[in-house]
Parts: sequence; C-alpha cells; structure tokens
Amino acid sequence: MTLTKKDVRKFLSEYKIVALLIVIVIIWAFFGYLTYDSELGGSQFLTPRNFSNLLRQMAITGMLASAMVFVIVAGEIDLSVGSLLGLLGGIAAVMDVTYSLPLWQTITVVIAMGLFFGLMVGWLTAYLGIPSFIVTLGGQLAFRGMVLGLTGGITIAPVHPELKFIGQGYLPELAGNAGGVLLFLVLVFLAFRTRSNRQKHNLSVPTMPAEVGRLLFAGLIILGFVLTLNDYQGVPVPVLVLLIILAVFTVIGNKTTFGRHIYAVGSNMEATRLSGVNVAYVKMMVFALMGLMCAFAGLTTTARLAAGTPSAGFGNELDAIASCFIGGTSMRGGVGSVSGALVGAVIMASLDNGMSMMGIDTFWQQIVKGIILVAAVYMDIVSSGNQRG
Amino acid sequence: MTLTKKDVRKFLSEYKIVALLIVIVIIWAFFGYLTYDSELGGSQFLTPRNFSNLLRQMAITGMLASAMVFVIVAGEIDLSVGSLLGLLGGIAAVMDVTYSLPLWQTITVVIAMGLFFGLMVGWLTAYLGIPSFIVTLGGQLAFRGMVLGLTGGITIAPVHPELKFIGQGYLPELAGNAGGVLLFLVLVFLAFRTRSNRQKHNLSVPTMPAEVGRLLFAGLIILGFVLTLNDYQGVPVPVLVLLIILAVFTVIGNKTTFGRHIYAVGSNMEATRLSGVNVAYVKMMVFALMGLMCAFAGLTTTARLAAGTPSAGFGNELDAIASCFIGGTSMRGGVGSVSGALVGAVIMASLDNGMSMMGIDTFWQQIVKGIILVAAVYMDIVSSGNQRG
Amino acid sequence: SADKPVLGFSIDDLRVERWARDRDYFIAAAKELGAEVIVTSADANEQKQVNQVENLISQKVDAIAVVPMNSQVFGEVIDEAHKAGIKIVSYDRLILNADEDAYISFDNERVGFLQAEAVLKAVPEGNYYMLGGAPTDNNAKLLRAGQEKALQAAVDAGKVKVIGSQWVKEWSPTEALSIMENALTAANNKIDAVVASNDGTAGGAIQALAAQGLAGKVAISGQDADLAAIKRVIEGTQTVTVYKPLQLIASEAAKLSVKLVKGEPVEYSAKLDNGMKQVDSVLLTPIPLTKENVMKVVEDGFYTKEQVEGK
Amino acid sequence: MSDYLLEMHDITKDFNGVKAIDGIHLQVRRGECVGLCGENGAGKSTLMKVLSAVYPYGTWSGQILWEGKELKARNIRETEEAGIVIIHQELMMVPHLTVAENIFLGSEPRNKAGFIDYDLMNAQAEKLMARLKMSDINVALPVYNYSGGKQQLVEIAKALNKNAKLLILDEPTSALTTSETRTLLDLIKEFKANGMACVYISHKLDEVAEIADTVTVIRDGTHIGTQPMAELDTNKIITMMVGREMKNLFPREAHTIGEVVFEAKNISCWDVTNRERKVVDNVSFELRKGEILGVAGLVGAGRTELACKLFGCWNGDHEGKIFLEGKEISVRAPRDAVRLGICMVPEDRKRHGIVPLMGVGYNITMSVLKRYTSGGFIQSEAELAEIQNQIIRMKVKTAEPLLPIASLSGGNQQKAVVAKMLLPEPKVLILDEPTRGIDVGAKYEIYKLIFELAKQGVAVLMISSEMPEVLGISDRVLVMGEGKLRGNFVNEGLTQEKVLAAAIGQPITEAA
Ligand SMILES: Nc1ncnc2c1ncn2[C@@H]1O[C@H](COP(=O)(O)OP(=O)(O)OP(=O)(O)O)[C@@H](O)[C@H]1O
Ligand SMILES: Nc1ncnc2c1ncn2[C@@H]1O[C@H](COP(=O)(O)OP(=O)(O)OP(=O)(O)O)[C@@H](O)[C@H]1O
Ligand SMILES: O[C@@H]1[C@@H](O)[C@H](O)OC[C@H]1O
Ligand SMILES: [Mg+2]
Ligand SMILES: [Mg+2]
Repeated sequence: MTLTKKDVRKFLSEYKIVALLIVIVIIWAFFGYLTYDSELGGSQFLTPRNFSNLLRQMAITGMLASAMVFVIVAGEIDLSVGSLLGLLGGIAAVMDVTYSLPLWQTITVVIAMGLFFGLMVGWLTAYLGIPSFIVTLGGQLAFRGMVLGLTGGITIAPVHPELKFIGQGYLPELAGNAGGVLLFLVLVFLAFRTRSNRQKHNLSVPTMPAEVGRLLFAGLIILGFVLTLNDYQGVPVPVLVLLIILAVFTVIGNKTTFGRHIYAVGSNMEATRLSGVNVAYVKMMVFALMGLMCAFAGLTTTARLAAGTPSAGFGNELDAIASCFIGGTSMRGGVGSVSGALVGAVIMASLDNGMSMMGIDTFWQQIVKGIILVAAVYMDIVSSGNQRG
Repeated sequence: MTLTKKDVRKFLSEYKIVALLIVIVIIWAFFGYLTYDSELGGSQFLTPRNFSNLLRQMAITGMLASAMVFVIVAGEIDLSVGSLLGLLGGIAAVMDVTYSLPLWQTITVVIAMGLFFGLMVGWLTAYLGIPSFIVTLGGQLAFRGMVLGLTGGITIAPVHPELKFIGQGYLPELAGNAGGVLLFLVLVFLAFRTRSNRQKHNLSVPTMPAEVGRLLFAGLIILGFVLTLNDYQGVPVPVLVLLIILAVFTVIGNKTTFGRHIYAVGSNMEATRLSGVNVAYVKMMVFALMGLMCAFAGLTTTARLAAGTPSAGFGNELDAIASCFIGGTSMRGGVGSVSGALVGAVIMASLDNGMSMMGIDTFWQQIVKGIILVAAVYMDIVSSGNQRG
Repeated sequence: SADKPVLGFSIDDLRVERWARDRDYFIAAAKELGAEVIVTSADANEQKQVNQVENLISQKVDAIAVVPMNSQVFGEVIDEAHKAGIKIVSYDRLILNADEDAYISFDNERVGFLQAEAVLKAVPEGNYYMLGGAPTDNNAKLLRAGQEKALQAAVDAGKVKVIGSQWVKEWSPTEALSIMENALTAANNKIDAVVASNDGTAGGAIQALAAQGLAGKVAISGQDADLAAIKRVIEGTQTVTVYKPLQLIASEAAKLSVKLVKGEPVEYSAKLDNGMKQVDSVLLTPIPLTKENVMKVVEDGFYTKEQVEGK
Repeated sequence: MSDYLLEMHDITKDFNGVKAIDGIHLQVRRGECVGLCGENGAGKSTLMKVLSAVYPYGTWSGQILWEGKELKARNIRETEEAGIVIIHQELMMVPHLTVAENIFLGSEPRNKAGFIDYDLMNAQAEKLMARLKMSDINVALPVYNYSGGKQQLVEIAKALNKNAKLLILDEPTSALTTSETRTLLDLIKEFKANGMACVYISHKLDEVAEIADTVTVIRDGTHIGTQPMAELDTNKIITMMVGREMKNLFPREAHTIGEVVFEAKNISCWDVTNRERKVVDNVSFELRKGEILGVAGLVGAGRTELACKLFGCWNGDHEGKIFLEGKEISVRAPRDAVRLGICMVPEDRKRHGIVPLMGVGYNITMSVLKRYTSGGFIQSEAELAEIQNQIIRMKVKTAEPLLPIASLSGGNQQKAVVAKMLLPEPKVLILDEPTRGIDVGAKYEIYKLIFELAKQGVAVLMISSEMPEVLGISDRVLVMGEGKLRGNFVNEGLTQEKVLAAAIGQPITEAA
C-alpha cells in the first residue's frame, strides 16, 4: 500500500506536467458541470468557442510567462514586464495610428525597443550587480511613466486592420490542418532520429510499441486541438504565435548551450562562472529575451484591443510570475520549464474565464484565484516530495 | 588620493545609515532650492508644516517597512501587506461606522485579525513549505477580494472622532518636549553602558570627545525634530507610534533571542536549524509581526482618511519593500535594520512630496522615482563594496 | 495672492483619457485669467491624493480644484485648507461629508441614466448586459444607479432582460474585452445591448463584439466622448457616448476658483446635499451623442474635423 | 543494565527508495572513542544524522538505545538534551552573527528582563576559546571575519558548550592546520579522561589510529566490522574500507619534464573586504610541461588566492604578469583561462565546484558544451556518450548519468568536478586541495590521474595542506607563508620538517 503511494508520488514528480494537466481537467470538468445549459443541450464552458476564447485570453500572459520562466530559472525576477508591455504596446499604437507607418516598421521598431529595454535591465542587473527585484521595480515605475508621457493619457485608436490581425485574426482551416499534420510529422521524425542516435551511442531506447503509442497519443492531442479550434473559427493568430514561442523556447532551454547555462547560472552562479561560462552575459540575454516577449505581448495587446491604452498591461507581471510558479518553476532558481509555465497560464485563465462566465462577483473571483494559486503550488510541493524544512 | 577614496568607502560601509542620511540631505537641499518662493521669503519644501506632512505621509509605509525588514532578513517576502492593510482598515471602518462599536473593541479585533492573518501566512510558508512569494501573492488577491466583499466596493464613512485621532491627532507641545528629553536621556544612558561593556570585552571604543560629540549631535537632532514639529501643530500621533515601533523593533532585533534568530535564519537556515532553533516557528512569528503592523497601518489609514475604502493600501507593499532595500536590507537575507528601512521610507516620501510640490508631471515623477530607486541601491552596493559577480 | 492667483488641480488618475483633457482646458482657462496652476495626479490612489492635497496646502496655493478618487476622504484636509485660507472646489465628483466651497459637475447618475436611455431607444426589447466601472470607484456605483433607473420600467414590463453584469477592474479595456468574450460565449451571442459605463471599457467590449460580427448590431453605450469613441459612433459600432463638454466644465471651474479667491460673486445653479451641508453647485448638462448629433464635438471645438474624420 | 552508553541496532535509512545505509550497528561505551571509517558515500554522515535526529525518529528503521533506554527523538533539541552533540561535516556557521552568538545560538543566556545577556555570553565564549588555545579570536566580531579553519574551531567550541555525553565529530580536521589539529586531538583525549564518549569520523586514518579505542568500518551502507584499535593499524582499516589491500598510497609513475609552459611574475593580491591587506605578496614561479608542482603552506597562507588570481577569479585588487608558452596572457575571467588552456579545480566544492540541481553529466560537460553542438544545437546523444565515458573513466559512482549531482557523496562529486576540468584538455591544471574530504580509494584514483596527466605533458599545480600528499606526489614543492613565497624545493630528500620550517618563515638556503 505504501508502495503504491510512493509510486504515485514518483510518477507525479517525474511527470510534473501530467499532474498539472490533471488539475486542468478537474477545473474544466468543474466549470463544465456548473455551466451546463439545458437549452444548449450541453455545457457552455466546454464548447469549441470557449476553448478558443480561453486560449486567446491566456496568450498574452503565456508570452510573458515563457520568458519569465528563464528569468526565474536564472535566479532573478522581473516586475517590470507589465509596464514594459504597456509602453511597447503604446509605441505600436502611436506608430500605427498617429503616424500610419507600415506594419513591418512598427513591428521592427517595437521589437528593437523591447530588446533594448530588456538589455538595459539585464545590464543593470548582471553587470552592475543591482538586484533584479530593484531594477525591475524601478523599471515598473519608469516604464509606466513613459507610457503616460507618450500617450498623454489618451487612448490611441483605431489601429489598422493588418495590425489588428495579429491579435484578432484566425488561421484559415486548411492552414490549421496543414500545420497540425506538419507538427505531427516533425514529432515522428524527431522521435526516430533520437532513437537511432541513442542506439548509435549504445543508450537505452523505449520499446517500439511504447514509442508508437506515445506518438499516437501526441497525434490525437494535436488532432483534437486543431479540429476543435477549426470548429470555431480556426487557430487564432496569437495562439499560433504562442505555440511557436513554446517550441522555440523549449528548444532553447534543452538543446542550446545558452539554455543549459541559464539553468546552471540559476542553480549555482559561482560554480558556473568558474566553469568558464560568461554568467553576466547569460543573465543579460535572459532579460533581453524577456524584453522581446514584452514586445510580442505589447503588439498582441494593442492588436487585440485595436487600440493603445495607457493602462494596458497593468499588473500582468503578477499573472506571468504566478503562471511560472504554478507550472513548477522553483523560487530558488535552477528548475522550471516553459511548457509548465504555459500550463500554469492556462490554469489561471481557466479560472478567470470560468468564473466570469458564471457571473461570479469580482470579489469572489479574486479570493478563489488567490486560494487556488497557493493550493496549486502546495500540491506541486507535496506531490514531488520537495517539502522545505 | 586612492587612499582617501578607500577611506570614504570604508566610512560609508561602516556607517551605512550616515550614507543614507547624506542622501536625504541632498534630496532636501535640492527640493528646498527648487521650491524657493520669493513671496514667502523662503522655501516651501523646508517649512515645519511640510516637514510634518512628510512624516505623516511616510508613517504608514514606515510601519509596514519596520516589519518587512524582518521578513526580508528572514529570507522571505510579503506581497500581501497592502491588501491586508486594506482589509483590516475596512474591518475597522465597518466596526466603527456601521456598528458604532467602542474604539477599544475595534482596535482589539483589528489587531487580533492582523495577527491571525499573519500567522496564517506564516504557517503556510514555514510549516507547509509553500514559498512566501506565492502565499503572499495569493494573499494579495484573496485579501483584496475580501475587502471588496466586505465593503461592497463602497466607501465607509465617516468614522468617529476618537478613531480619527489615531491618524490625524497631534501630541500637545508639552508632551512632545518631555518625550524628546526622555529620549535623549535614554540615549546617553545606553551609550555609556555600551561603552563600558565594550571596554570590558576589549573591543575598541570611540574616544570620549567623539562619544560626547556624537551624543550632542543626536541631542541636536532630537531638539530640532521636536521643535520643528511643535512649531506646526505638535508631534503627529502616527509619527509617535512609528517612533515607538522603531524603538521596540530595534530592541527586538538586537537584544532578544527571537530577533537574533531572525537574522540567523536568514543568514543560514540549515545551520540555525541544526543548532536546535525552531526555524519554522521563528519564520511564522515574523509573519505574525508583519500582520500586526498591517493592523496598525490599516487603523492609521482608516483614521487618516476618516473612511474605510475598498482600494486602501493598494500597492503599499512595493513602497514598503523598496524602503527596505533602499535602507540597506539585503535581498539575500540575514542583513538589514529597521532604522535603515525607515530612512528608506523617508527618502521615498521626500521624492513624492517634493515632486508633487513642484508640480512635475506625473509621468516624470514616476520615471524619476524609478531611476532614484535603482540609483540609491546601486550607490549602496558600490559604497559598501558588495558588488556581485 | 488675489491679483495673481495660484490654483491647485488635484486629479484622480491621468491614465483615464478625459482627465488629461480636463487638465489641458483648465490650465488654458486659468492662464487667460492670469492664474498659475499646479497639477497633481494620484494614480487612482486615495491615500496619495490626500497627501498631494496636503502638499498643495503647504505650498500656499489660493484654491484647489479636486477630482476626488474617493469622495469620502477629504473632510479633514478641507478643514486644513480652510484654516490656511484656501478655497476648495469639488470638480466633477461631489466631495461628501465635507465643507467644500463649491461644486461643479455633470451629474453622474444623470450620465448613467442617459447612457441606458439611449441604448434603450436603440434596442427597446431584448437581452441586456451591464458592464460596470471599477468596483472600487464610487462613481461607477452612481452610474449603475442611473442606468438602472432608466431601465426599470422596461425590465418591469418584461421587455428587457438583464442577463448578466460585471465590474471592470481599474476601468481596464483589456479586462472589459475578456469579460465581454466570456459573456457572449455564455449567452451564445444572445446579447442585444450592452450598457457600458465609459468609452474605454466600451472600446474593449466592442472588440469582442466585432470578433462575433456583432459590432454595430449590438447597442452599446459609453461616456467621455473619447476620440476613439467618436470615431466609433460615426462608424456605427457604438450607439452613444455621453459627452460632457469638458472645455466648459474646465473653464467654468477655473473661473469659479478665481472668483472665489478674489471674493467676487458667483452664480450657482443649484444646491446639493453632500451629507454635511448644502453645497453651492454649478451643474452642467451632459449631452448624449449619437450618430445624428455627434458632430457637435466639432462645432464645440472639442475636436477638429480632421481628428474626427482622419484615420 | 548494559554497559554501553549508546547502541544502534540494524539501522536502515533510504532516500526515495535508495538505501543509503542498511542494517548498521554501532556501540559506544562511556568514555570511549569510536572511530567510524568508510569510503565516500559509505553512509557515515547519514548514520550520524540518524543518531542526532537530523533525520527524526520514524524516517528510518532500526533501534537506538541511549543509556539503556530506547531513544525516539524527533528533533535535534531532544538529542541535545539527552547529551548527544554533533559537529557536522559541512561548516554550519551563521556568517553574520558574532562568534559568541554562533556558539550560543539556540541556547542564549538571558537576563532577568528576558533580553540576551551579552556580557555573560561573551565572557563564557572567551573562556571556551581560551580552552581551544584561540584567545586571539574576538568573540564579539561577526564570524565571517575568520577563515574556514578558525570557524571550524568555533564550531567545536559551540559543541563543547553543550555538555555533551557523546560528541560526534564528522571530519572535523579537514580544514584545520597541523597545530590546530593537535590542539583538537589533545582536547578530545582530555574529555575522554573526564568520561565523555565520542564518535570520530575522518579520512585521516592516522588521527583515527591515535585517538580511537574501537573502530567500526562500513562500506556501501553495510556493516563490515568492529574491532578494537589495538588489533588494527591504518593498513588494516584501509583493507576493510576498500575491500582489498592497498600497499602503496602514492602510485608514483615516471614522467618526463619538458620546457617551461607557464610563468607567474610578481603576483600580488589584496583582500576583498579589507583592501589594505595583502594576501599574496609578490610571488613568482615557473611551471614546466609534465611537471607536478606541489604548493604547501599553512591554511591562510594565500595559496587559494594565488590560484584564483591565475585562473582569473580573484575578486579583490591584484597585479602581476602571467605567461603561457612564452607569451604574456591576460586572464580577466575564468572563461579566458579555460579558453587558453588553464583549468582549476576549486577548493570549496559545494560553493564553487558543483551546480547542485543539474545532473552529474551536465556538470561534467559544462565547460566544453560547445563541442557537442552542431548548427547551434546540442547533440544530446553525443553528449551523453561522452558523459558515460567520463563516468567510467573517473569511476564516478552514480545510479544514473543525469542524477542531480547534489545527491552524490562528496568524493564522487569531486571526481565529477575534476572530470569537468579535464575535458577542456588543459595545458596547465590547478588543483586546490583536490583530495579534501575524500576517501583513500578515491584519493588513489586522483593521484593516478595526476600522474597520467603529467605523462601526457600537462603541467599540474597542486595546492594541498596534506604534507604527505605533497611530498608523495610532487616533482617540486613551493612553500608559502603569509602570502609570500618562502621556499622552492626540488622534491628529493625533502622532509616535512624542512617544508614546515620554510612555511613559518625560518631562513632556508638550499632553495632551488
Ligand atoms: N539527502 C540525500 N538524498 C539522497 N541521497 C543522499 C542524501 N544524503 C546522502 N545520500 C546518499 O547516501 C549515501 C551516504 O552518504 P553519506 O553522506 O552518509 O556518506 P559519507 O560516508 O558521509 O561520505 P563522505 O565520506 O563523502 O562524507 C551516499 O550514496 C549519498 O549519495
Ligand atoms: N568569508 C571570509 N570573509 C573574510 N575573510 C575571509 C573569509 N574566508 C577567509 N578569509 C580570510 O582570507 C584569508 C585566507 O583564508 P583561506 O582559508 O582561504 O586561506 P588560503 O590561503 O586559501 O589557505 P590555503 O593556503 O590553505 O588554501 C584568511 O586570512 C581569512 O582571514
Ligand atoms: O468620466 C468618467 C468618470 O466620471 C469616472 O469617475 O471615471 C471614469 C471616467 O471615464
Ligand atoms: Mg560524510
Ligand atoms: Mg585555501
């Protein structure tokens, strides 16, 4: 009996993401049940349309969380992302609305500015040694001030349709399907390449049926995902962008020296430095990535609202940070994954979405969200046996 | 030449607080100069009245920062204090306005609730091992939700005059003078006791003239402080409360086992635990103290506004945390002082006060404040030679 | 001093578009009257706003116009101000339980009433969604009260069904967008009208409507005559924005303040009970702007023709 | 009534299903000193943590009898009250508290008002320090002002203060100087005479031989044997520990010494906090291809600082020139050094050596990760294959190649850190206390490795505080004292006495 308990715990700690997915299933089932609508003959929550809503609503937090994972893994924190998002979104709106510049210019400039501010924050932290908590707290104030200065406190609208597309567009059905198939093929290719490589180096490989089973399962998920979204209007552009970010960042984290060094720096900076790694550079570049994601998130926000507003992004940093922690990123650095953070973001968004659909009072929403946040992290701690003293 | 530079650096790192006081003097001189008003024949900033304003305006942040120092020294963080302050202030208002309960009951209940919530946060962190960042992020949401639920989003006013006194009252001139004298005598007594104690243990002591000079200087400051405040309306009650908190907390931090254990836990938790110290208990009690200070700050806020409002305390946690860091508390735990944090709070309040007097655009105010925050911490790092790698 | 007065203008939150305009008009009007203005903004933080008024007092300005973030927290500071011989004008929002010298405003309940009324006119029957303001803003409550008053009869008659209502944190457009998306999903798009409390939140909600191809089909209200909203009214995606001629209120307020400082007589149009006294008030009329009369903003010089028509 | 003070029976403890110790017995009589020996990772520290309730009752199985009664302690306080006091293997000081505060942490004397009685505390702390012949320490200063060795002694003072009936010392001398070690051993003898029992864990077997009455040996978590010291000698202990005989502890192998590859000229370093104090004072030396250059000196002589400077990681002020293969090089950061072919295995493994949360394998490949990338991506399989090679080559004991390195025993961590610094194929390898805290078997492996490297032409600079090691391995020996180079000897007929004399600064003429 105790053995099985231990087994479960071991399973959960090895497949953290599975534990999180179970949490999602529970939340969805819960809201699905509560929003059952006899007229509709089904649940309002569990419709393709709401699935699409949910993903679009989490996309911005998701973009921020993707880079925030690296920031936290590297042992730092960034409290300025909400404000920076607001500033960059404001810049995008001014360029698009006030100056009617072509979209590619807007995007280029916003991305450049995002990288610039990210590098600046990173430089102050990594090279001048000012704790990132302080630098980004200061940044939060300063960026917020700049938005106000830039927009004069006025909503800047309406943006051009091309820009709007980034936030509100959908992929045509065909493209969605093609993308799904492509993704599946890439997965199959990678699986078999890894397999043969491992065999070449005499490393153990899973049995063939296990491998095929795993791939089929992944295929089913992709299929379900694409079909569900196509059933509504197609894969939303920001969701597509987020998926690409997920893929790219996962590769960065696992398959590049830079990624490996991020984890090393967060786990023991001194030892990493003494191994010949340029730790300051690694940290700075992590903040640069964060700045880049602020640019993406800022563009998406402006596009989604079809307007630049002076309060955009307010408080988003906390959602992003919370997503990371729910998704298993460690407070003390060195541990965390992008996919976990995104699942965390989905959990947060599901709560917001479900409760607002049920028309629950704002105050209850906040209380529930606060409690769930703490409970989720607690479950993670208990299930992975990571209890602190 | 290099020698003098080194000397200055050494001096600054030993007398951190002096460095901070110099920063204050510079800021004050700066605003004093810029708000010079020929009609008034003097500076608007440097008036007894504005001095009184400044202190009253920093009192609430100061109360929070006093306990936040211990939280950070113990290696934790508390992001929920602003919301908790709001909740406790709201409870005070409801008890006072809606139910017209006597003041002592209101105070007792609010303090009890503060301790309760503080203990709860502490328990979750210390005993269940959930990182305080998460617990208090969740708390921030949940407490804010509770305030909204409690007040229905409506301002609760007007409070009774007795409660108002806590936030808006002044000490009579005589009491202020007597307090000042008493304080001076205590300082003299302590100085000489410390001196003889240090001599007993062969620790270096300052020369007698230096000691007397130091005491005279302290006496002058106290004198100036009391006279200036009396010149306006007297020592404000919240400022008095803050001074008492400063004294009590300084004693706790330096002279009690509990206090030393806070520093020990933050500096090396494992070692402290292995020395037989109940580290979980220490951490929990630190959060209880924080809860207590939220109660004080909540009462003061409600009293000062003469109303309980659903948004009271919003964002106060960041001011409190920033004050600690400006005041030399280390991000990594183990180091920090209450007096430093209060000086930090004065710096923050001076910036707000001075810039709002000059009628600087809000957006500039935010940018400047952000930059100063970062610069102040940087100066501290450089002057104490604590640069990170 | 009376010949060259210095006025304080304490604003709740410059992140909300209209206050930036109020500020500009106020400063311009004061300049013409030979007065200087010190502006402060409290970023929607009442504690900060009280601090800022205190600071204005120690600067010895002659009068302060206050846009209270919270109407109930100024009793004590106003007494302070009076002790220092400073006049206080309550601007746009009535300061309650205090001794202010004058009040100048558009009636908020009235604004809410006009919003709902215009929506009701466009959609006399159907499912209504109430998109409120910030849950922490007292004004949001007043607006809601006015809106409910306007809808009451239709609700009682069973013509209008309110199928949901939410408050929008910090008047945030992003938040409004998500709320609207979810409401539409929950109602299966069966929403015929949205009573939104200002133009910012209406803007967010309209993006959600647009995504369903419902923009222009669902009636929706707002207030403040934000430039973006004016464009939407012309385009037909927003039914109404309640226009409060800001230039009027700002210049009137500046005149009022200067007169108070100089001790000159003022013409008041009403006396309003603020819980403590009858406050001398200047009440201005808000104007609902729909497609028919939207060009009024150009006639008033609030916007130029290019601004309104330009992309 | 048993005459044992302590009996531990059949103790088993596992970490997530992996047994660290399995059915161990340990018995201690009153006034007896038991030596506990075993290789790295044998389970010595774990056993002592079970005893002192760092792992509380219920998290392990077996039985502990203390003074004849079963002990079921749930925390350290309870074991301390019973009279069991432990000095842990890792330094357990709180850096920002004073020496006295550290000694009294958890048992601070209080005055009537309830405040800490600093007078009493400082006075008693001073008495304790005097007993340890450390009167030069100022008990009212923060402990971070003192070197690791001094801190270790403070730790011992702290334990003494607790009226122990049984004192457990887990590797107490790994950071102590010879004379400090002497003081400690004498003290223990004195306590024994007064009836206190102790458990003494050390890899320095001659110390064990000197003070232990009985020796218990464990290997791979199982009990190998318990015998009176009188029937044993160090060689027999080693045989029990490693399971085979080991005659020659220093496996000298012939290697050829070539031309000069590395030269340090007029190196000086200043302390980080006290910028006036020179910690390395104008040191110059040469290093040849295939040469093993030992650096001896007392702890605090400035050897670590010198190594840091050469490797580009000294944080304080510094000056001096470095030449590699005749060309002056500038080493501003460790990455410059690694790129140029200078590698260093740092002294403080926990702080500077390992990246704890990462797998052993990823620790090993850290410095040369680029080698396994193609098109910017890491070729995981190629990397893993290299990792497995290294693990086999260095005999790193680990369940899986990607197990977090923190869960390995100290010796195995050390082997991984050495492996990491060998992969860049250095021309010059600096080893700072390469065998600190590791067992005879592992030491032997590392010595063999050093000779292998020398044969390949690598120049090795080996800092060590263990005199036999320096004399057993080096071709040439540098001696440092108070930051200065006090001697430079060819290792032929060199004796410990000569080296020590040089270290404390007696004039020597026959320098090479
Ligand atoms: N917290 C832990 N989690 C997992 N495994 C552990 C833990 N602590 C120790 N171990 C394992 O238990 C075994 C025994 O370790 P222990 O520290 O007792 O060895 P030791 O004999 O003291 O070695 P050394 O001489 O290196 O100090 C090792 O294999 C180690 O990897
Ligand atoms: N944490 C610390 N803070 C301040 N000073 C320290 C600290 N650690 C060590 N020192 C000082 O640095 C000097 C060097 O200490 P350390 O024990 O590292 O000597 P070392 O020269 O490296 O010894 P060895 O030559 O044995 O390697 C000592 O004099 C000590 O006072
Ligand atoms: O004009 C509105 C104001 O009345 C309200 O209080 O805040 C939001 C604004 O849009
Ligand atoms: Mg050990
Ligand atoms: Mg050393």
